[in-house]
This record gives sequence, C-alpha cells and structure tokens, in this order.
Amino acid sequence: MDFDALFSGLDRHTLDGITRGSIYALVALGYTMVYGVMKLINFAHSEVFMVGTWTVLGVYTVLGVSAGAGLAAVIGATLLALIAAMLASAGTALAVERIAYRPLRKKGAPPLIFLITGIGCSMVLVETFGQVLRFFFGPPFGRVTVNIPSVLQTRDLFTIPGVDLTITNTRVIIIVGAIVMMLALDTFVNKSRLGRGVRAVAQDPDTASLMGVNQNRVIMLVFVLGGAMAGVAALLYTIQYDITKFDIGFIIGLKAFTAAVLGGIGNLRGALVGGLLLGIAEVYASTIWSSEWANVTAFVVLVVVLMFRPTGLLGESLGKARA
Amino acid sequence: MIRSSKTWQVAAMAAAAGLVLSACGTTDTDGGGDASGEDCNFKIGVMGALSGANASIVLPSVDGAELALKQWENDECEVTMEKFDTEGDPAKATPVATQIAGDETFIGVMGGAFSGETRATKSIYADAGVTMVSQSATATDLTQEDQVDVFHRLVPYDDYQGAAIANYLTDELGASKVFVVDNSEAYGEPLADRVEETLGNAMTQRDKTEVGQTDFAPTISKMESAQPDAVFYGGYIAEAAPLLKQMRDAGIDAPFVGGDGLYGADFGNAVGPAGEGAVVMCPCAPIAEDSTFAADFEEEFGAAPGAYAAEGYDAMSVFLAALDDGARTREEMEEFVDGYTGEGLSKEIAFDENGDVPKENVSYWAYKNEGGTLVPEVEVKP
Amino acid sequence: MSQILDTYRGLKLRDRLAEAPNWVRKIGMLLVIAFAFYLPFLNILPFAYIRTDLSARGSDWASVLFLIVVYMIAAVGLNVVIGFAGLLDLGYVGFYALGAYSVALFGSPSSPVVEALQSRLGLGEEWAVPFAMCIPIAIAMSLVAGVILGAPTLRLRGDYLAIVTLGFGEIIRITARNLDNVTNGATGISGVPVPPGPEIGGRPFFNTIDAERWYWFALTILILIIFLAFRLEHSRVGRAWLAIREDEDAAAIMGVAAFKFKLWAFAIGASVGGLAGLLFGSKQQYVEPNAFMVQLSFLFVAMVVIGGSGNIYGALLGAFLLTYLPERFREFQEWRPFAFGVALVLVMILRPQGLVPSRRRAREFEDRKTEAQEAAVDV
Amino acid sequence: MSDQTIQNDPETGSDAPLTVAPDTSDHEALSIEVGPEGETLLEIDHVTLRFGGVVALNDVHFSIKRGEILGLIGPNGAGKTTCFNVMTGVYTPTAGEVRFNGQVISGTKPHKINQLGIARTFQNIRLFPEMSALENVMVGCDARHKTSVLGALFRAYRVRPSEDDLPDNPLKRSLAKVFGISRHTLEERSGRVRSMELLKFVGIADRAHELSRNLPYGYQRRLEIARALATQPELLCLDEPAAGFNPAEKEDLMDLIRRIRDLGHTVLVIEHDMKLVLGVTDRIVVLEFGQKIAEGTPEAVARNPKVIAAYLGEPDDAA
Repeated sequence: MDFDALFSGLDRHTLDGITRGSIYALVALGYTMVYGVMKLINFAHSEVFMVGTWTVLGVYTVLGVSAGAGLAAVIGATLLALIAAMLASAGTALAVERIAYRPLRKKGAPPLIFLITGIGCSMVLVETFGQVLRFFFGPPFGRVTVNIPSVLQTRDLFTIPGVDLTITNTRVIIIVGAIVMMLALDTFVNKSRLGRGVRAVAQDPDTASLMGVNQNRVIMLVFVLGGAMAGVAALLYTIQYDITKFDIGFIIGLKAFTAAVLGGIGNLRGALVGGLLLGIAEVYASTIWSSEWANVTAFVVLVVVLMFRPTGLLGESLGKARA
Repeated sequence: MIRSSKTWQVAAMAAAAGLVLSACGTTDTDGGGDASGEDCNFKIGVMGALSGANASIVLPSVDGAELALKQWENDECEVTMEKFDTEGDPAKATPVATQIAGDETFIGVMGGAFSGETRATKSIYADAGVTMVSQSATATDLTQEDQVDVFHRLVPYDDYQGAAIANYLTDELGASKVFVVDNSEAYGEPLADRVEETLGNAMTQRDKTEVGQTDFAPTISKMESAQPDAVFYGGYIAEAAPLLKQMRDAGIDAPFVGGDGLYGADFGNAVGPAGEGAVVMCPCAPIAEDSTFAADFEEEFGAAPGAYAAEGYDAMSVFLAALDDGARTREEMEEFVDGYTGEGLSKEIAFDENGDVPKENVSYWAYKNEGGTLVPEVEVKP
Repeated sequence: MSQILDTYRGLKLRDRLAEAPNWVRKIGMLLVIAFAFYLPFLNILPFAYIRTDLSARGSDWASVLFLIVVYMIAAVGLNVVIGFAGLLDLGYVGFYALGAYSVALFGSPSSPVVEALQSRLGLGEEWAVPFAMCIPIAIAMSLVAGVILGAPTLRLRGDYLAIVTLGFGEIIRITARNLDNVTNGATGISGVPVPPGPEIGGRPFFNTIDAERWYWFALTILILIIFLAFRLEHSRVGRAWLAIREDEDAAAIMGVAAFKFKLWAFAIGASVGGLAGLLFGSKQQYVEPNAFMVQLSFLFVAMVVIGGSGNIYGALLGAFLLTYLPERFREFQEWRPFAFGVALVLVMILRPQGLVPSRRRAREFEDRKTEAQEAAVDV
Repeated sequence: MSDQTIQNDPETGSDAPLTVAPDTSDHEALSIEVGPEGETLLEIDHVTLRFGGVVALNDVHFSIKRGEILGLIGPNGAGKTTCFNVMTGVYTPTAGEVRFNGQVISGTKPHKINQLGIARTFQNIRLFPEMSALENVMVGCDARHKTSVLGALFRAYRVRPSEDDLPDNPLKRSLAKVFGISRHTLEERSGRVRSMELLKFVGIADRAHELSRNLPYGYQRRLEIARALATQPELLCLDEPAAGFNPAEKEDLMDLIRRIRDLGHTVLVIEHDMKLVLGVTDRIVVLEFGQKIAEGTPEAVARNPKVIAAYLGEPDDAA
C-alpha cells in the first residue's frame, strides 16, 4: 500500500482517471439509454464499440495515412474516421436491435431472454472479427492484437502552472470530445422533438404510444444514438491506446455497464458521473496497490454506493430525472 | 388413430435424425482413411486454446506444426494432425486428454500450450503413455514437481529464463534501476518473480497489471517517479502494445524488455512505431539465414510467424522424426523422443530426465525490434 | 424443426405422464435413471451416435458426461435463484469457484492453507483435511458467501442485483488469483483430493482415467439435488417464491417474509453451486483461477433460460445442450463459438419461453404475447 | 410431490356471472380463538403521516373493539387506504403510533404485522395471478405454519400423527407410526383442507383449481377475502370489497361480512356505498382530507351534518 504515491501525484492521477473514465462514460451512454427506454441490458453493446475500433483502422488503412502526415491530412483523416466509426457502430447497434431484440419484443418475451440473445449477438460479433473475417480475408482480422497507426501523435500542449501538470493534445481531445458529445446528446434528448419522444417512452411506454409516439422508432433512435456514442468512444480509444483486437469490447463493456449502474442506469448524466468516478477509483486503486486490484476496487465501490443509494448516484430513470 | 399417427411421425423424425447423425459419424470415423502404409497410420494431437481471448498465443505454434507436417516427406506413413480446442480451460482439456489417451491411433501430443491445462492433463497422458511435447508451457513445477516421463517441453522453464533476462538487463544494458511489470497471470508472474530474484537490488519497483488491460496510466506514473533505466514486462503482446505506446507517449525512453511471450513476428505489427527498439528475450537461437521458415509460413498462413511458431514446428518435427526412425508404438515414440537430439529451428533439441531441454542447449537471445521485425541482437548467458 | 416440435406437442407427453398411474411414473423414472447410469457404455447403433468420441477430433464420452452433470448441478442450483425466486444472478461462477477452491485449499497437501496448518499444528507432510470433511466445508463456505453477498444486496432492484453479483464473481476470481500466499495465485493448487475408494488395478478408485466413475458419483449427487429441489418447489417455500415473484408487496402483507425467502434462495443456490465446483475441482485434481471466468456465469444463466426458466427439467436440458453440443461437434473447431452465438440467438427468437418451460411460465408467456400483440395492434 | 400438480382446465377466462351458492355448511373449523369481546383491539393513536409537504393523515385517532364491524368512510382522497397502509406496515407514521393488542406496531415490517394478526384486501385486486385460487389461499395459510426452509427441504422434523392423519396404505401406516410424519406434510395437508374450506366459505370452491387471473371479477374479490382469512387474522381489513358489485352481490357480501365476524374476526371495512356500510357496520369513522370528522353508530353518522356536507360536496362518491 502506497498512499504517498497517491497523494503526491493526486492531480496527475485524477487526470488519468478522468481520461480513462471519459471513454467508459461514452460507452456507458449506450447501456443507459437502451435501459432507460427498454429496461433491458444490451449485452451486445460492448461489441458495438469493438466494431467502431475496427472501422477506424479500416479508414486509416484505406486512406493510407500514417504518423507524421500533415496537419490537414491528420484532421481530415481523424474526422473521417470519427464519422465512419459512428456510422458503423450505430449500424451495428441497429442491426442487433432488428435481429435479436425486435422479434422478441413482438412476442413480449421476458427480460431474461433479451439478455441471452444479447450475449449470443456479442459472441457472434466477436467471432466475426476473430474467425469469420479472418477466414475470408486473413489478417489483420483474427485473434491477434492489431496496431492502429497513431495518425494523431501525442504532443505536450501546455503545463498547468503551480501543479506542474503537463497536458497532452490526446488528453484534451479525449476529455473534451467525450464531454462535448455528452452535452450534445443531453441537449438533444432534452430539447428536440425526437428527444421528447425518448423521454416519453422511458417514462411511460403505454401512455406515450397513446399520445402518438412511435415506440419502434424511439427504440431505433436510442440504439442509433447509443451506437454512435460508442463509435466516438472507439475513435478516442484508438487515439489513446493505438490497438484493437477481436475481444477488446468485453472489458470496456463490463466497465461501462458498471459505470452506468454506478451513476444510476437510465440517467444520461449518471453515465458521465459513474464513468468518471469509476475511472478515478480504478486509477487511485492501481496507484495505491497495483492494477491487479483495480477491478476489485471498482466493484467494491459499486457495491458500497448501491448500498447507500440503491438506484445509483443520480438514480431515477431517463424519463423522470430530466435526463 | 390420430395419436398413433403422430407417434409414427415422431418415430420417423427420430429415425431421420439418427441417419443424419450417423452420416456425420461415419464420415468422421473414416477421417483416418486407408493409408498407403499398413502399419504407419497415426494421428498427432494438438491441444490448446484455438478460440477465445488467448488463442493468439497458441495459434501460431499450431500453424507452425501444420507447416512441419506439410513439409514432411515420407511415403510410408500417413499422419494427420488433429486439433483440439481447449479454450485454455482445464475443464475442456481433460475430456480431450482422456480421449486422446484412449485412442491408440494417437501416437503423440503437442501441448498443452498453457501451463494450467498441462498440469491438469499430464497425469492422464502419463497413464496412457502418450508422449507430450509442449511448445509453450513454461511453469517451473511442470518438470520439477510430480514429474511424469511423458512430458517434454521445448521452452526452458521460468527459473532459467528469468535469470537470463535479468543478466541481459544488468550486463548488456547496464541497468541498475529496472522497473518490473507483469500481467498477474500464470505465465508473466512467475517469470517476473525470477527476474526480480536475480536482479536483487537492481530492481527499483515492481508493478502488476491485468490481462485485457489497456490503460496503464497508473503504471506509467509509477515509472515516472521511479525513473528506471530499463523496464521489463512479463506478459503477452496484447497488453505490451498499449503499455509501450503509453510509455513512449509519456516520454519514458528507458529500454523495454519482454519475455518470450512477446516473441513472434507479429510483435512489430502490434506495437507499431512505439515499439521501435524494444527488446524481446527468447530462449531461441536466431533461425538460420538460409531457412525458408518465415517465408513458407507467411505464404501458407498469410501472416508472419507469431509467438512460439518455431517451437510448434520443432515439436511436430520431433514426432515426425520418430516416425521416420521407425517408431510405431507409443513406447517406441516415448523412447525415441527421450533420446532425441537434433537441430531445431529454435534451438538444439534434446531432453533431459525431467523432459526439459538441457541448459547448455538453450541459448538465450535478445532480439531487437527494428522497423517491425525482430532482429537478433546478442546472445545472453543465464 | 417446428414440425418436430408440433408433433411432440401433439403427443401431449406431459399430460399423458401426469395422467398415468403412480407406479407407471415411478417405473418410468427408475428406467430413466438406470439409462442415465448406463450412458457411458452406450454403444448400440444408432443411439451411440450421441457419443462425443466417435470422430477423430472427439473427446472422451464419460468425461464429457461428467462435465455435463456438474453443469447440470450448477444449473439446477441457479434455477432456484433465477427460476424460482426470480433473482438475476450473473456471478454464479463465484460460488462454483468457492466450492472448488475450498476443497483445494483444505484438501490438498500442497495448498498454502494446509501447509500452514501442518506447521502450526505439527502435523505430517502428507496430512490434509479428508475429502469427506471438505464437502461440508465447501458447502458452508459457499453458503456463507451467498448470505454475505445476499444480505446487503437483495434489496436492490433486479438489474442492479445483476451487476453486483457479476462483480462478486469477478472479485472471487481476482482475489483467488492475487492472494499468492493463500491460494498460490495464478499458478493454482494441484493435488486436490478425490473421494476415497478401494484401489483397483493399482489405481485409486477415483482417478483421472476412469471418468465414468466420476460421472456416476456426480450423477448420484445430481439426482439427490433434483429430488431436494422438487421438494422445495412443492412446499410453502416454492409457493412463497412464486408469490414474491408475482407481487412482492402483496406477498409481504400476506405474511410472506420476502427478504428471508429470497436470502434462502440465494444461499441454497450458492451451496449447490459450491457443490458443483467441488466435484469439478476434485475430478480435475487441480484448481486455477482462470477456470472461473465471467463467461462461465453467462453460460450458466443461458442454460437455465434456454431450457425454460423455472423448470428443473428445463435447466437440466439447457445444461445438457450447452455442454454437450460444443463437444459433440468438435469437428467445427474454431467455428464453434460462432455457431454457439448464432444458436443462442436463433433458439431464443424461435422459442422465447425456453425449450421446456414450466407450465406456469408457458402460460405467463402466452399472456404476455397476447398483450404485446394487442399493444402492437393499438399502435 | 405430485399431489400438488395443478389440474386445471385449459378453457377458462369466461366471465361467468357470479352465482354464489348459499353456504349452509357448518364452518366450525374456521373459527379462530380470540380474547374477550369488546376490548380495544387496535388503536390508531393520533397518527399523522406526511409525504414531503402533503399531509395524508392529520392527527387521526380512533380505535377498533374486538368483535365489532367498523366502517371507515370518507370521500375520495380522504386517507382511508393510507390509513390501511399505516396499519399494515406499508408506511410508517410521521407522528403518533398504532397499537394492536396493546403492542406498538407502527414501523414494524408488513409480514410481521400479518403474523401479529392483521390481514387485508386491496382496493385494486392484488392476487397472485399465475397461482390457482387454492394456491393463493394456501399462501395465506402458510403464514401460520411453522415449517422452516430446511424443514421443507429435509423434512426431518417429525410429529407423532393422530389417528386421522395416518395413511391408509398399511406399510406406510406402520412406517408413519414408527417414524412419525413430517410436520411439513401435516401442515401441507391441513393447509390444503383449510384452504378448500375457506373457498367454500366465501362460495367459490367450484373453481378452486383455476388460475386466479382467469377467475371472474366477483370471484377474485372473494378469493382475496379468503386469502386474507387464511392468515387467521384477529383483524380483517377490507378495502372497498363491494366495488363493482351489483345490488344482489352486495347483499351476499354483507352476509359474508357478518359470517366472518361470527367466526371471531374483527372486521374493518372501507366502503363508499353508504347503504352497505350502514347495513353491516356496528360503528363508523368518517375521514375527510386526512382528518377524522365524525365517529359513531351508523344512525348517528348518517345524521351528522358534517358528514352530509362532506358527501354532498363530493356527489360522485355516493355511488
């Protein structure tokens, strides 16, 4: 146990935690939105994220950009990758909804069944990249770790005076990007007409449909939005970590789901709070002990929070708590 | 009446299903086929994680074995390689082992790929006298405790590797402050323990990480305050790649050294530019210049030979050499492998009484990642 | 597929069985049990095609049967939690791991715990807790863990409970991996004891080769557990669970101590899971943390749900299929996980109520289906 | 284990008109043992209940005497059901307390309160829909049973059976004589018998094996009463038992309530229908806006100008 290490670099560790947590939070949005509207844990969401990382790789490969390209090329390629990842992830999420969930909704199946088809879809997607695509196209698909060229190279931007904390460009992009996307989503759900539909269905599906809200469309919208956010997370992830792998989604998904519950599943701002808190808790724990205990700490924090606030930190649902 | 006709329908369905199944069954059992040689018609089992998160560590060695079998020329014998996916899980490995043990046409087994499944199955193979040659199980206790005759391995165990790596760190790199990281798993942790032991005071700090982890910020900040002059990582490529990238991003330029879990032609591809100059320690001599192994492998499987691919090739070659030599029973196979000596791709192969490659046969080499390929740098003594 | 199902339904086997005289049912049951015990030796065509060891890439039939039965035990236990009490437990593997680890920690002469006891109490090198004593220890440890996990968390709503239990399963595994001086860490513990028995042919009765003995041993325990599970289902306890599932508040006002019964469901499920883990660890004679990944928890839940949540026979069938099919079709090698995923989705979409749902669940489902359709018409 | 299988008719759900067979059989077995009549059984002692700023009950004070039928009336939103919820442990009062048999029960958990002897029905019927009528009542009976979870599992707690409980099969009979019969079996059996008796008592025994959700509305109301009675409550609280009933059915219900009292239960009725309340109760408490505005005999309450005003102000409620 090394509390000195924690306190001597508290600002630094907190920043690390926020960086880590931002990505959790973005992925958590997908869980939380789907849960808010359908009361359903979308287990395939982690793979929606994974598809996004592969899409980024695909875009970079097709464009042929690599480290050291000009500023314009870097920005262009990154934006293109962002859009492609959002589209691919949203498309995957939508496909999962159409194939695995909609038929069940028509039959009014109990929630447990959705859980199993979600797990099934997750396996199918993982194996698609680990086995099926490799079989047809060979590498880079397969079970090995694949490098994604760091188009955007890490540079020190500025140093915060007083605390001697150096801020790099990737950090800024990740944290700012995540927060901007969440604000955008929050505004969309709260202000737009479509967003009102989402909140209405989340609050009371029956009344909403009586009021003329098309429930199917709302559900599709929720999957698309959640998927797109996972796509953003995928791009930020590749900027930070430079890799992808067929099963990369599993752990991120698990953490994001935990974050969503921690903040109060069904609550958009809860996802942000939960994600950041989880990221920070993990980094602190890894500093005090080592990373092997980070997951245990994350779950212990979750249990403790839920014992005092049984519906998560911000509690309530997408409908009730003004999103 | 209606009822009885339904009964018939079910019976008919069952019969149809039975036929379908039987069709599957017969085609499978015929898999061995009639061979040209009457009494040299054998199977060699390969047991390891072919699917799941850890498959990337096993698949190259399986491909290597397949390549060896493909390149083998022998008119007399018909040998097939049967792959068994264990997902690295001992629970799935034991039924496989019992089956292989019970099927006399299996004359040897390459594996287990991981120490856990090997530990769970070696007594089964020992009971049936099936020779095992493992390409990648490095746990010390596999040959040092509860020895079984049939177990052999082509990789030296952690104790030796650890010592060699530590020597490289102190002697070659002249490091006096080494930061040791492991992946908390059965491969990385004991290896890092040995490195730590041998380093003694030359180790400044030890940190543990998780398999599947991608964010190493806490480890990086520990490194920043420890100011190491070298970093050792005991683990696999999937985690080494992001760790390296984040180290370099944070401006830590200390040399990075990994164990044989990172050794494979795909290392360079996975770590990207951040891995330039990273060193991988492997108990394997450089593959001879004139060897076409890498090219053949790439042609066959579309990718550069990954971790333990050469060991896989060697393991299969040992079995095939036994068949060339006229071994036709499990006893003969065991006898041959015990006494085998020969030049392998990875090292000079021979097995001591415990099933390990003798110390003096193993040469430890440091390979440097230059432009995406691992280039042999220097030989190290443990 | 659907034709077979229709034909099967047309037979109304269940109704006929229910109407059959008592002695017919009893004899039928005995025949089924006798057949189950005979299974490892089943070699008559065409039935022998269910064996997994026919193809070159097959795996040992008796060992597979043993694994199936162990997973069946776990599924029956989890069915108490999910099917009877309606609590979603995604960390069941934690109890399974605890069972396996308790027999290893206390029964293996090479475990750090036993070594500590040896030196503390001055016992010999070979001393360890006997296997028979390990059974109550394993059950007690997992039961206590179930209560410790359940007591603070059972008040949580369904999905919150799911993530907390999932976390619990991970905590158990990671702790087992990290506590090197208690559990040997990632290396695991070997030398796990086996049940005592006479030596046959120079080998202990329960050894690594003769898997059918293990299978019979596990099957006996499975039958005992099924018997007890039926007793629970058809008693005030089963009624209380059903009442809680249907309307917890009303049940409480009718005098059902909801929390107590839920905790009991958790504890019973946990101890059965521990027992399954004990069998697994003992047969394996080796326990390592990696054998208890989260995915196994999902697999257990899938077994219960695919078979038909709430029905013991359903859980048995689910456990059988999900363990058996991947072993039977080893030919497909690396394609099996993909096929498994596709099959999970397909089966659930085609038969959301499970393959053999309990009558009650089937009815509930029919009602929900009509409601969903009516709602769809409304829109 | 098979004797529990529900044999149930698949074609159900028809809303057959409620025809209650006149119940002439003697239900001696259903009567419960109670203390002396006329003593205070339950006392609502100056109970106040607030939800945030809303005052649901304001200093409500009244008591119920053993053996009486007390009516609790008032316009919609007067706090009648809230009063029930406080009594049965759903809510804990903000101030004041509830005493039952002299024991403070406010703040106690609902299932504990039931064990002390209070049972209730619900305004909007809350049966266990996927259980048969008989099973619903058996859940109520279980409240008085002593079998523990382990007892149900291992059935090791043996009881020396009385002559009536012995099985007919000679082998089983002699076994039962030697080893006794498990308490679980005996309780299961007696619970079943008692439940059937209760179903007969409320007049719906003909559809005992049907799923409760498929029962016609009137049957469901009666089933709720049977289920509540199964817990052998000293005090039975009925929350608008006549809602949706036609006059003939209301007559039957009044008769049923009286017969319940004759078994020894004290009855508290919430009801809108003045005719029913005036016809069946011994005493009436009137609530309005969470406050007690009147209490007395039916005749006195009916003449009370405050009550008349309250009801005239809410003409809808006269239904």
